[in-house]
Amino acid sequence: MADVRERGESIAWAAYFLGMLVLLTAPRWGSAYLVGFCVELLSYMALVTAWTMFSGPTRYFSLATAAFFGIGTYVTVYLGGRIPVLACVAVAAALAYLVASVVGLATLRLSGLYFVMFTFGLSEFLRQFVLWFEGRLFRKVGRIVSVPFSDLDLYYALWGITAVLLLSAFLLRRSRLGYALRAIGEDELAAAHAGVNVSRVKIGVFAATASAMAVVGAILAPRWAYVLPDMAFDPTRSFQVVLMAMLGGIRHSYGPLLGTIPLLLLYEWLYARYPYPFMFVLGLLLAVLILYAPGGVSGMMEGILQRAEERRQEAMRIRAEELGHVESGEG
Amino acid sequence: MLEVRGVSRRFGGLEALVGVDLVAQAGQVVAVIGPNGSGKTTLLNVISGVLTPDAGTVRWEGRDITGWPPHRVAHLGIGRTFQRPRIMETMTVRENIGLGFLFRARGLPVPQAMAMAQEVGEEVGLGDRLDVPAGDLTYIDQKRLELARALAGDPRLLLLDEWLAGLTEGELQVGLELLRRLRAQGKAVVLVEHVMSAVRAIADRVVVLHAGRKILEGEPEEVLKHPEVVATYLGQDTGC
Amino acid sequence: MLRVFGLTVLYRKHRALQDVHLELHPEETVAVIGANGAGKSTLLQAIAGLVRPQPGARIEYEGKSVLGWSPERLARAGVVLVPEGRELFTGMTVYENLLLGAHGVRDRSTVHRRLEWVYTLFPRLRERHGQVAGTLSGGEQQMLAIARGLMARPRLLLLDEPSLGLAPLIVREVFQVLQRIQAEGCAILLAEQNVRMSLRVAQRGYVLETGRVVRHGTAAELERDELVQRAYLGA
Amino acid sequence: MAGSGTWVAVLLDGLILGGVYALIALGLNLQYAVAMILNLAYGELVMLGALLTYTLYTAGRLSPLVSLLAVAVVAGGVSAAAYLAGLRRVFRMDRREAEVAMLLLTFALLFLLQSSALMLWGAELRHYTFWGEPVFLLGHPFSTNRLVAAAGAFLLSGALYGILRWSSLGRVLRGMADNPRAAQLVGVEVERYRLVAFGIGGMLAGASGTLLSMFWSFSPTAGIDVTVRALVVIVLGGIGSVVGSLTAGLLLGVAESVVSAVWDPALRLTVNFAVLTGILLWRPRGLFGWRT
Repeated sequence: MADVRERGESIAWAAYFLGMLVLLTAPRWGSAYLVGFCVELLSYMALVTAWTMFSGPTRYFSLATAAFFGIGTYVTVYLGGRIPVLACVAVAAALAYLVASVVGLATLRLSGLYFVMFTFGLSEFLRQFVLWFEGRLFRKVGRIVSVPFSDLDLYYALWGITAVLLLSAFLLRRSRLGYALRAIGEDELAAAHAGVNVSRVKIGVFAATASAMAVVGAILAPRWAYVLPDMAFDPTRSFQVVLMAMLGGIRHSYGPLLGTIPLLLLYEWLYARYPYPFMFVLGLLLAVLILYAPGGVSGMMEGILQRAEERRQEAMRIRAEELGHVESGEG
Repeated sequence: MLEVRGVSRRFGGLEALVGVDLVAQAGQVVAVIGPNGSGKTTLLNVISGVLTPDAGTVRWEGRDITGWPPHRVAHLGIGRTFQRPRIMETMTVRENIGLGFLFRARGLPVPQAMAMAQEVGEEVGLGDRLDVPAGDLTYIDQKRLELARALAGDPRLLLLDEWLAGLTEGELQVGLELLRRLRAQGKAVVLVEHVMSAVRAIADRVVVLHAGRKILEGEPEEVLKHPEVVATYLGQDTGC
Repeated sequence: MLRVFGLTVLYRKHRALQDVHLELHPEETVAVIGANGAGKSTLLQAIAGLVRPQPGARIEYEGKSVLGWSPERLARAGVVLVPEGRELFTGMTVYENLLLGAHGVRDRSTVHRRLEWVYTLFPRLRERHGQVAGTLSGGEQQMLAIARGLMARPRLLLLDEPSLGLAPLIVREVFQVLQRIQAEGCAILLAEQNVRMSLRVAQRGYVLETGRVVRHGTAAELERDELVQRAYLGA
Repeated sequence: MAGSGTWVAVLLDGLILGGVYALIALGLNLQYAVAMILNLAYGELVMLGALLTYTLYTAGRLSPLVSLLAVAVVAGGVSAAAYLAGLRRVFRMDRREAEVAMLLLTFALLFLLQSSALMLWGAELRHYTFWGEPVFLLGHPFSTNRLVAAAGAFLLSGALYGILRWSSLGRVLRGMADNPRAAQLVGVEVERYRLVAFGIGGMLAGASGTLLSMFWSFSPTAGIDVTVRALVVIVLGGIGSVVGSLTAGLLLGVAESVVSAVWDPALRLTVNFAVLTGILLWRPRGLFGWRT
C-alpha cells in the first residue's frame, strides 16, 4: 500500500516543479492579465506552502498568515524608498521572526487552543496598531508605495521565494526536522522522550514560516498603488490560506497546493462581482470540508487510488489461484 | 547508576509520592510493584522529566537531573515506555523506531537512522512488519515498538511501565528473554509491573509501593512472601 | 437482575475482554477479582455504557437489553458506576457533588432524605460538606464518590477499585459501608484487587485473568482456591 | 490630564465599559466551559445583535431596551442552529482532531455570519442616538445610554452569576464544566445541556450587542475586534472561571479607558494584547483558574 502513496506523491511534486518552470516563463508570453493572475497564484502558493510546513504536521493551526503578510507589506511601505529592496525583504523577515517567536513563547508551551486564539487576534491587533501609528505619524492613514522595483523584478523575486518554499517543503518531508514536526503532531510527550526539543522546534519552525510570509508581503507591496492597514492585514487572507490547505488536504505534503488553483480561479471569477455571497460560499465550503472530507481532495484521491490498487491485487490473486489450480491439475 | 532520594509529589489533596527512595545499578533489573494508585507511574514521570517533584532529588550517573525536561533526560541515555503505548500511528514501524536514532544525543542522518531501525526491529520481533503503519499493530506489538524506539536511543537506563502486562505465557517468556539480554548488555532497568511471575523470574531487587510510600525493598523471594506485601495485594482481613 | 453473555471488548486490536459471561441476582454482591490489567475495569465500563463491546454480546438488566445505552440513560435507570479514579467534581463542594448525584430527582424532600441517609453512612462527609472536593484526602474522596453514586438510589451499583490507594484502616470503613448498602436492597458488582476484603463482602465472585473468566464460585470456594492465590502472586 | 476629578471620570468610564466586556466574556466563557466550544464567531453574534437592534430602532421605532429580549432570542437561535448543524459532530471525533475541527468550524461560522451581515446591512459604519442626554454622576457627565448599557450589563451578568451559583440548572452547567465525564455518570444528558449552554451563550452575545449598539458605532466587520477582546478577558480571568471573567472584564475596561484618556483611543486593543501577551508569558493559566 505504501508504494501507492509514494507514487502519488512523486507524481504530484514533479507536476508542481514543472508548473513552476512554466510560471517562470509566463511574463514572456502571457498577457498582462495572465501575468497578474500568475502573481496572485505564486503569492498564494507561497503562503499556503509556508503555512502547511508548520501547521500541517504539528496540527497547530495558525490564523495569523494575514498578520505576517501585513508586517512584510508595511516594511516595504515605510522603508521601500530609503533602503534597497533586498534589505526591505530581510528586515521584514527578521521582524516577523521576532513577532512570531514572542507569539510562540507565549502560547506554544500551552495547549493548541491558546495558540489558535492568539494568532486569531494578532492580525486585528496589528491592523489597529498600524492604524494608530499612521494616524499619529503622518496625520492620515494610507500610504502611496513608491519603490524602485519594476513589475518584472517583483515577479521574479516572488517566483524565487515560492520556489525556495516549495523546495524546502519537498525536502522537509523526509528530513530530520520533518520527522520531528510529525512526531510532535502525533504525540508531543513521546516525541520529547525520543529526544526532540519540542518547544524549540515548534517556535523555530513557526517563526521561520512566519518570516517567509512576511517576505511575500514585502515583495508584493509595490503592487498596491495605495495601501491601507485593512488591506494589508485583511483577515480573509488567513481564512483563504487555511481553506486552500484544507481543500487540498493537509495529510499529504503535496495536498495543500491542490486547493490553491481552484479556489483562486473561483476568487478571480466571482469575488469581483459578488464579494459577500462568495465569502458565504467559502465559509460553507470550509465547514463542509472539516465535517465530511477532512482529508481534502488529496485524501479522496488517495482513497480512490488505494481502492484501485486493492482491486488490482485482488484480481492478480484470483488469476494466480486459477493458474495454480491448472498446474496442480496437470501435475 | 540511578539514585532517587526522598522524592515527594502531591496533586491537590492526594499524596501521590511521599519520600520515596530508589537505586538502580547498571546491569540490574529493579521491579517496582504495588496495587493500583500506589504512585508507580508518578515515580517514572518524575524520573523521566514529565513531572517535577515537590521534594527530593533524582541523580543519574552522578549528575543531579531533578526537574530536567524529558528531551534532555532522554539525551543522557534514559529510555521510557508508557502504560498505554504512545506511538506515531501514521508513521511506519521503521519510522517510529528511526525517531530514536534521529533524536538521540548523537542523532544519525535520516537514511542511516531508518536503516539501523531494521536491526532493532528484529530484536523486538517486529522485523517482518517494518513498513506497516504503526496504527495497524496490536496492543502488544505497539508495546514492543515503543521499546524498540527507546532502544534506538542507545539508553543505559530503561523505565518500563507495565511492559509485560497482558502477554500470553509464550509471549511472556520471549519478553523476559529480551530483558535478560538487555541486562547482560549492562543496561539498568526499572520495571513497573503487576505480572508477579515475571517479577519473580527476572527482578534482581523488588521495591514495594503502597499509597505513595515505599513500604519494603529486597530480594524477590523474600519480598513476595512478606506478610505486609501479601496483605497489600490480597488485602488484610482486618475484620468487617 | 443483570445478565451478561459473550462480552468481548477490543482495545487497539487486543482482546481486553474475551467472551465473558456473568450473572447478578437482586440484592446480591458479586466480586470481580483479578490482577491489574486482567480486564476488571473494562468489564464495568462496558456494562455502564462507556465502552462499546464487540457485536454478539448481550447485556440484560432487569430483563431488558441495555446494550448500546448511554451512561447517562443507564444511570437514570438505576445502574450507577463509581469509576476507577473516582471522577469527582473536584472544583465543587462535597454538598454540590452529592446534589448532582441526585440529578433528575425533582422532589426536594426526596433529595434531602437521601442526603441524610448518605451522611449517616459517611459521617465524615457531613463534617466536610462545605469543603471543595479536590482538597479532600484520598479516603474521603473515595467515600464521596460512593456517596454520590448512592444519591441516585441505584438498584445496581458498579464499584471500580474502591480501595485504590487507600490505607488499610479506611479500606475497612469503606467495605463496612458496602455491607450496609447491600442490606438496604442494592445489588453491587465490585471490581477489586483487594481479594480478601472483597470476598469477605461478596456472596459470589468471578476471577478474571487476561480478559477471560477463569473461575467462578461462591466467596468461600474462591477463598480456598489456589488459582486465586496464583493469579495474584504467581505462587 | 491630571486633576482628581478627571481620574474619577476615567475610572467610572472604565467600569462602564468593563461591565459590558464582562458580559461579553461571560457568554463566550459559558459556551467554552460548558459546551466545550471556543466560538471564534462570537463577535459576529454580538454584531448581529447590534445590527438587529439598529434596524428595529431606526425602522421599527422599537427602543433597544424593548427589543433586547427579541434580539437575544434570535442570536441564541442562530447559535443553537449552528451547534446542531455542525458543531455537534465535533464530539464524535477523536480528541485531537476535535479541538482543531471545533476552532476551524467556528472560524468558518465567522465568515458565514459576517458575509450574511454584509449582504443584509452593507459595510458602512452604523450609529443611532438613543437617550444621548448627559446624566451627572459624582459631578461628571455621562450619556444616559452608556449608563443604561452598563446597568443592563451588570444586571445580566449578575443574573447569570446568580443562576450559575444558586439554581440547579447552574449547578449542572458548572458540573459539566468541571468534569464532563462525571456529569455523564450522574445521569446528565450532556448532549442536551451542551446545546442549552451554547444557546444561552448566544443569547448573551445578542444582548451584549444591543447594549453596545446604544453607545458604539459598529459595522458587520467589527465582530473580530469584539471576539479578540472577549478572548483576552477569559484568558486573563482564567478560562472557565465566571468570577475571573467578571473581574478581568472590569480590569480591562478600566485599563482601556485610562489608555484612551492618556494616549489615544485607537490604542485600546493594543493594551488588551499587550496585557494578554504579558499574562501568558508570566502565568500561562490566567489569574483565577485554569481549565484546558
